[in-house]
Amino acid sequence: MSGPSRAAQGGLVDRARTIKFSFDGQVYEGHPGDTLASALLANGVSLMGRSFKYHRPRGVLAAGVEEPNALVGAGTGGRYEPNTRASDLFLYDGLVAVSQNRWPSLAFDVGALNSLIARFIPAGFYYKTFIGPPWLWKLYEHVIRRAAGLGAAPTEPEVDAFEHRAAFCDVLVAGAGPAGLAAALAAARGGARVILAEQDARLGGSLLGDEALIDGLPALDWIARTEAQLAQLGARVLKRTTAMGYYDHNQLTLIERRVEAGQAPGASGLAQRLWRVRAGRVILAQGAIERPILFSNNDQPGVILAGAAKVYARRYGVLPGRRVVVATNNDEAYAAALALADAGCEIVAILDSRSAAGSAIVAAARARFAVHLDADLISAKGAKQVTGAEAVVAGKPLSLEADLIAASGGFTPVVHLHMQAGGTLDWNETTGAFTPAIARQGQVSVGACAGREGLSEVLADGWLAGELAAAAAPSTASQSPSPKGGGIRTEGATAIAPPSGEGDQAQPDGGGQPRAQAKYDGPTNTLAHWTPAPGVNLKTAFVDPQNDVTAADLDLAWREGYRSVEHLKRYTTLGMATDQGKTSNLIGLARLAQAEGRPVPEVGLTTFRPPYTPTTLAALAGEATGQHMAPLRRTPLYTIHAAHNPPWQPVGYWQRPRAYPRAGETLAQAGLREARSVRTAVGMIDVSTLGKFEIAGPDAAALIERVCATPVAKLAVGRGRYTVMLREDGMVVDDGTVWRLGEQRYLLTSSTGGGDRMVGHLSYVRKILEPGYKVAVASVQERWGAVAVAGPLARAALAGLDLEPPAHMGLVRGQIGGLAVLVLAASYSGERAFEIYAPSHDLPRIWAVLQDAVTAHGGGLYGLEALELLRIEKGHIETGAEIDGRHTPGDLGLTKALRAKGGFVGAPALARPALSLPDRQRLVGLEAEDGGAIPEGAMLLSARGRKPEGHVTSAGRRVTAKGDIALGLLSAGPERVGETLLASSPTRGRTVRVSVVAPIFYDPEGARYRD
Amino acid sequence: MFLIACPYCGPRSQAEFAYERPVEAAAHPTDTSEATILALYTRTNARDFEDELWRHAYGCRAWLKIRRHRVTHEIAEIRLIEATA
Amino acid sequence: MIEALAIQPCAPDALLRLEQWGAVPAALPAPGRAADTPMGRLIWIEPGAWLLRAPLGDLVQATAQLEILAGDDGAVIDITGGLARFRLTGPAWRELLTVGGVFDVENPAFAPGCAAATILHHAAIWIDVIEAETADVYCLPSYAQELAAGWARAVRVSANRF
Amino acid sequence: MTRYSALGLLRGGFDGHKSWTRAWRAPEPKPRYDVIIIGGGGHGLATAYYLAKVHGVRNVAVLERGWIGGGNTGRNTTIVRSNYRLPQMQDLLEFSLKLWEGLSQELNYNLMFSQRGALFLGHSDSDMTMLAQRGDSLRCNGVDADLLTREHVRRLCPLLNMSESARYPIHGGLIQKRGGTARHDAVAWGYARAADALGVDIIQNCEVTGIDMEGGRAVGVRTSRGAIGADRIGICVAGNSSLVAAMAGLRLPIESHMLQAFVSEPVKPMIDTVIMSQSIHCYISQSDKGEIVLGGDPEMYPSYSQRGVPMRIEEVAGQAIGLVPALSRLRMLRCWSGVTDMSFDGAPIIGETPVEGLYLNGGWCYGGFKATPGSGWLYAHALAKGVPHPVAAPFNLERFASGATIDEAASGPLPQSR
Ligand SMILES: Cc1cc2nc3c(=O)[nH]c(=O)nc-3n(C[C@H](O)[C@H](O)[C@H](O)COP(=O)(O)OP(=O)(O)OC[C@H]3O[C@@H](n4cnc5c(N)ncnc54)[C@H](O)[C@@H]3O)c2cc1C
Ligand SMILES: NC(=O)c1ccc[n+]([C@@H]2O[C@H](COP(=O)([O-])OP(=O)(O)OC[C@H]3O[C@@H](n4cnc5c(N)ncnc54)[C@H](O)[C@@H]3O)[C@@H](O)[C@H]2O)c1
Ligand SMILES: Cc1cc2nc3c(=O)[nH]c(=O)nc-3n(C[C@H](O)[C@H](O)[C@H](O)COP(=O)(O)O)c2cc1C
Ligand SMILES: [Zn+2]
Repeated sequence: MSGPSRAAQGGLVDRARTIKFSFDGQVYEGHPGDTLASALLANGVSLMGRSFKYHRPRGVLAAGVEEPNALVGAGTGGRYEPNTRASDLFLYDGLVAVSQNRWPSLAFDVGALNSLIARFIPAGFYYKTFIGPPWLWKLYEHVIRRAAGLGAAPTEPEVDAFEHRAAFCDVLVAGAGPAGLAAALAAARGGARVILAEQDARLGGSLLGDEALIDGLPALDWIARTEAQLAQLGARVLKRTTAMGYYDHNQLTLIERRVEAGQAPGASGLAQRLWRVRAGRVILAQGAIERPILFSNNDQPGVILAGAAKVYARRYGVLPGRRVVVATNNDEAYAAALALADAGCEIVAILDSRSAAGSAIVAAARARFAVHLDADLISAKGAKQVTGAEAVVAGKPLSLEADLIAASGGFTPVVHLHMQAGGTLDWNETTGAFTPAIARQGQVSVGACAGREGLSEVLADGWLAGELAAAAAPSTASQSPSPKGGGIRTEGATAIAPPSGEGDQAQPDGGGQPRAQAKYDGPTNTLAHWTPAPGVNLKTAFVDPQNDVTAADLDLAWREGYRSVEHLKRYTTLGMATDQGKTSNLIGLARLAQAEGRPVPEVGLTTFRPPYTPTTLAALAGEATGQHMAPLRRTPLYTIHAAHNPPWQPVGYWQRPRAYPRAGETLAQAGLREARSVRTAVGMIDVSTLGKFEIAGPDAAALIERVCATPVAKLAVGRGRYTVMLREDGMVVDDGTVWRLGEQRYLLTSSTGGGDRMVGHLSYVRKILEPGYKVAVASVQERWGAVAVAGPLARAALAGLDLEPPAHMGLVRGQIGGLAVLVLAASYSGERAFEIYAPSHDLPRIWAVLQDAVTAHGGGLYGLEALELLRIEKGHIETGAEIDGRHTPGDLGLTKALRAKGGFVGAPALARPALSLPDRQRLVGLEAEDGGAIPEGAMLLSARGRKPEGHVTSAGRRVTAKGDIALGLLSAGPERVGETLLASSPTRGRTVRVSVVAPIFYDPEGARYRD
Repeated sequence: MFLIACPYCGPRSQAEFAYERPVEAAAHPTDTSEATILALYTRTNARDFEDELWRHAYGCRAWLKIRRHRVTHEIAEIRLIEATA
Repeated sequence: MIEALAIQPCAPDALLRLEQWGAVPAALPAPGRAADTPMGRLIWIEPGAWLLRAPLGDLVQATAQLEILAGDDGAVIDITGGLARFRLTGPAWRELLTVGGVFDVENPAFAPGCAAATILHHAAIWIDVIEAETADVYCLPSYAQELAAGWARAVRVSANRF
Repeated sequence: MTRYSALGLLRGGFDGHKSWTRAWRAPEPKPRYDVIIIGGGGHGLATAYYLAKVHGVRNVAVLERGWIGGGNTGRNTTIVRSNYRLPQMQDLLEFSLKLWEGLSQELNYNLMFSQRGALFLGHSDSDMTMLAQRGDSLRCNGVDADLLTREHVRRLCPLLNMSESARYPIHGGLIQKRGGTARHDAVAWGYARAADALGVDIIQNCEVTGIDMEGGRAVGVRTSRGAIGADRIGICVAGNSSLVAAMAGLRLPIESHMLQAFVSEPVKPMIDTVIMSQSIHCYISQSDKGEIVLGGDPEMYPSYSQRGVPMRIEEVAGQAIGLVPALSRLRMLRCWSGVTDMSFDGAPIIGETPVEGLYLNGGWCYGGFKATPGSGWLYAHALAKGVPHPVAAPFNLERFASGATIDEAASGPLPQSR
């Protein structure tokens, strides 16, 4: 094609305004309403892309989302989107588009050399060569990876916003062609909460390229009126919104594009929105997709689908060619020919593969053009652009000159969503179409996607389905049918009276079912026909053009035994490109069926999978990415800590300060200083994140004894004790304390992680295992903020606050700064210590009071580093380190703490023999023999063998004395006290000699906090 | 995502629920070791309906016994575990 | 925008959890409902469990009253400090809660006097519909800042709507 | 078997590739075999191959319900590595990894085994300690592992979000350089072709519907294509393990869960290694064709459905963008799912069952692709000799009752907590 080709008039583009855009650096003009493809065609650009493997030149084949060839990179920087279909990219001012998979330029592409060696690299060639050791493959792979891929990879981070929305409706309609519009209108009229989603920027679907009257109105006016009526009825009409996935229980995901690929959104910054819709009933009105025809060089720029050619002419006012050969097996392409002729094209010939065709539209075309029946296209002539066509008419060759071949091989109803929803299909051998049969989620397909043809029938179909759906859907929404094993036949809902009897008047007020008055309103009379005519070169007859899959490739795969449709797909990559075979799958399938000598439905279809069209990861992620990919949980003291800008430790979603380093101090130095101040004076730490549960009622103790492995019942009011919790398989998962707050009231604490885990576990024990218990349980993890004050001066520090601190493992209620608190005396550090609990909103004020008191006694704040040093020295085990989910109470030296009678979760499983084998890894202390820090996580090796016999679970140093110490889990550990081992960390290049000692390094008698 | 009709809260998204375990996998801490191991470590795992325990973890926190098909995900029955209201 | 929606963090409340394991006293709201009572706002939160919100100063009194109500077949647990509350005012509050949510908050049946728990932006929330254009949302205090940030973002992004 | 080579392709260029023969035959089932393998996934096919190749047992049939490689073998994220935490798992997967290293040549089929490195990211000092511990354990056990600094990681994958204020900042990583990916389909086809050449019958569209027992011994199977007798029968059906075992009256410590994966549209190279994370549940790699391959956690509830669930995918997308921000505008092209055989300690079961003559290979959870060659080898050993290979010995079925579980994730018996 040469020269600009905007038709003199017509089309739905806004000719009054021009938009500038660039393609491969060259600036062009187009109009609002254009797609990139229509604008490029209008500018005389027909070469738009290169194929994946052979780098063959390609133009645009389609006018919608099914486009396999014309893929471009759209936008720049953080908005750059590779592989964007030029036919599905509406023009905007400043659009920067680049072609792909070519070097150095689209017109001259070195990669096209591949097409010279195409004969040597058929389907699956890579499985047969480059066979060597892995290092050799790595070299090949380097080259292959660069040759593969389509668009250039993006490199920049996101700049725009994305969000998720929940929506509920009685009736969801996917697709707003005549069928979808009629269905939505009927459903809304029926009082249903309706959502109508249309992937296009305009409502109307095929009406946008057709000439028709509906209810006496030109189609466009009817569309506008319907849109207004829908709005009035409260329906939610979402344009540029694709129903991408149909999931269980009538959940659908819609992707709404607020701006085009690469386009900057307005002030809101919102680029795309994902709608999570739950629908009572779903009506699918997705239309049908036209199929190409197999002939030699059918991938040349200038070969286009007939329906697409019509859309370019009618909707965009663009002539995709001047001299057109139309090839078809149906009547619909005649409408394209007429439209193209009306727009100013010369119709060189219509080649119809059928032997007979006699409908009104065929007759009309015959009156104007050369129409050949029994005619098959053999090849497209030209390089980079069609210059003509070779055909056979009734056995005789015919050579035609043309710059456009508009081909139609019939129509494939879009059954994607129906199939995603678990539906089944029927096969129509004549038209070569699968149509929806059994629906498993009550979904109904209407219009062309149900195989309906002719506008009247399509409108009637949609209307009735809408009416029925509104009647069937429960009025309160969010109520959808469970998928049924059996399913229902969709005909049940849509088997309808054929449209328009004589007396059936259109209702111009739009109050009832819309009626069409179209010039040609009948079936397409498609006669499917799959075999390429004799003379077609199968090696250039492309079935799946994007992935360069030819008819010959399919034949080769079949010969090699890849005969299951799934093997054929994977071996040849048929249907695996970015268009997912929307135009090609059925053609490939039919070829396989022929080779197998079986009917098409018997060879079967490959699986329809979401998304219907490719969906940005950004839209999927919505707001939950970057900083928000996981929430950050803040303690009541978060802002106070943050003011110190401390290094943070993530603990689940929480963040806790590791230390409060002073200027010039390393983290380790700060940790040691803070720990020393606890050992020598007093320190305070935020322990708000600990899990806490209040359990009240006559059976409170009994419930705790199910959950905890230690005795509880005899605990006196006002006292607490240490406890451990097991998993059902007998492994220790957590430890904590139990406090008796009142006669029938307890407080149970756990590790931070336990705070969440125990919610479900306690609930399980309470509701499932012991439903008869009279007991109330509440997580008070966040009710109570908590601060631990520890050190030899802790009592003194608190005493100054009008508080009588309790004895060790005692608890009292009191006040600090006039605010009520609960004070528990428990020591994790090995020093005398108190945990001060207060309602979370009071904690900042209490913290301030405590900080004054602690500072006055020569102490300060401490963080998790100091806490680690202190607890390791004291030999306290910790969840996540020693308590690693693989060790029993026996392994951790806790046997004596258990209730001998059992009856707690985990007790029965503990009886398994392997859990008491003597060589199990058990808790030990480790002391560096020659000084030098023991690497945490290092393997413990003995002179006996090379295999690790255990590992270092946590490592530190003595806080006030010298010496590096650690805790570890060691095979038969306690029996090996005195032995020397190596703590070896090959990844860190460090090995330390350690001796095995008892797992406690400080004050084994507990003299520091006993009263 | 299923839609689970909580007897208290009405139909709600599965995102609010925690799947807990099949009913057959619940063992009591006073059960024998053998019974516990069978409950914990063997399953029917049928391609069919099975009874399961779910918790409305982000809703009313109730435990539900749900009879659900392991292929179609059809929910045939939802029952409350406890009877209080 | 402001008229359409105001998001207000609330001062601390006295919060009490009432749990009944036996017969349920008639005075308590039915499942999914909330009501103003002389003790304060009572919200059904779980089968057999209610949340009482009262002014912080009324804590002691409210506890005593609720304990009487509970009788021998129930217990009261003070959870003051355990939840943060936001007051959403304006016609757009429902739409705000559809962003990142999974609950049919736009359903007209979810009317004043209704309450529901759900999940939003990874956080557990409890919604109490006070009036047509007013709702309270409770969440764990540790999530409050994140939730507020999510709302601020939603308001910015959907500025044309709220 | 026509040998595959570049020369062969060259010749094919001139004869229209007419001389390539079937990669494997389509035989009718014989009345009996020495060994029947139920399940034509990678594991089943590899088992048959090693039975014929290593043990000379060639009267073997692989019975596949549908098309070979159509189970999890054909739907996994293709990550191959041996850097597990527990020594038993390390031994098993290292045994397998060594086999991968010569496999393309051995099978004369390009499996595109790409040792591009398998990288775990650490997001905090404690993550790094965990990674070091895993690395130390591996190195002491003779498996390669290298701890990487932040800077190293940045060089390896420049598109990672290296911001210190990221929600999950990257502190460093642990890499197994010998880890990587392989072409999933090629593994099934390569084993099938090689096994077929050694005389193994690969029988597709042949569903096993029953197991025939005689005196407590399994003696044959019922199939959609008739009854077939066998001396030994090996179950190798991944997500369907419970169903086939039930045909012999067995209840297994296995539950079937759905696991999804998805690919983006293909782009030019952007990620050159396999990225996994210590704290985030998503893994990322780029196939040779250019798609970004992404996966996450399995669904919590048991299911045999291979339909998808949107929320998990949305979560994985968010995390992937969090790690590699430039992925944001790539588009998901296709999303699918498989039915994984979740065992109750996270480790597989390889070997005898309480039913004489019946063997089990299953419970691979979401990680059995990497084990394909090793699993086949070890299972073949058990089927040929009747006793387990030492590497497979810990993976016996009794371990759940004895307590000798191999709990890689330390999360206990409920599969959904893994
Ligand atoms: C999404 C996803 C991602 C994964 N990612 C990874 C990864 O990155 N790395 C990794 O190592 N692993 C991964 N895995 C796990 C891995 O795919 C599997 O563990 C492995 O492929 C299992 O191979 P298989 O041969 O045992 O099973 P399959 O390949 O599932 O083969 C079993 C076969 O048995 C057949 N069968 C079943 N029932 C019958 C019957 N009654 N009669 C006859 N035939 C029957 C099935 O049709 C099937 O073909 C992933 C899995 C999934 C689902
Ligand atoms: N059945 C046939 O083979 C055939 C052939 C040619 C023409 N026609 C004519 O086409 C018309 C058919 O009308 P119709 O309404 O059934 O189809 P249509 O093609 O007019 O409308 C379908 C609409 O659905 C939209 N859509 C598709 N998938 C979508 C998704 N996942 N999410 C959102 N939107 C989606 C499309 O963009 C389109 O606007 C009739 O006039 C008929 O005569 C039919
Ligand atoms: C590693 C890998 C890469 C894949 N790449 C593609 C691809 O590029 N295009 C495509 O359509 N499907 C791709 N798939 C998905 C398959 O098409 C298919 O969905 C998958 O094998 C599961 O089968 P099913 O969808 O038929 O159930 C890929 C699958 C895997 C495992
Ligand atoms: Zn509920």
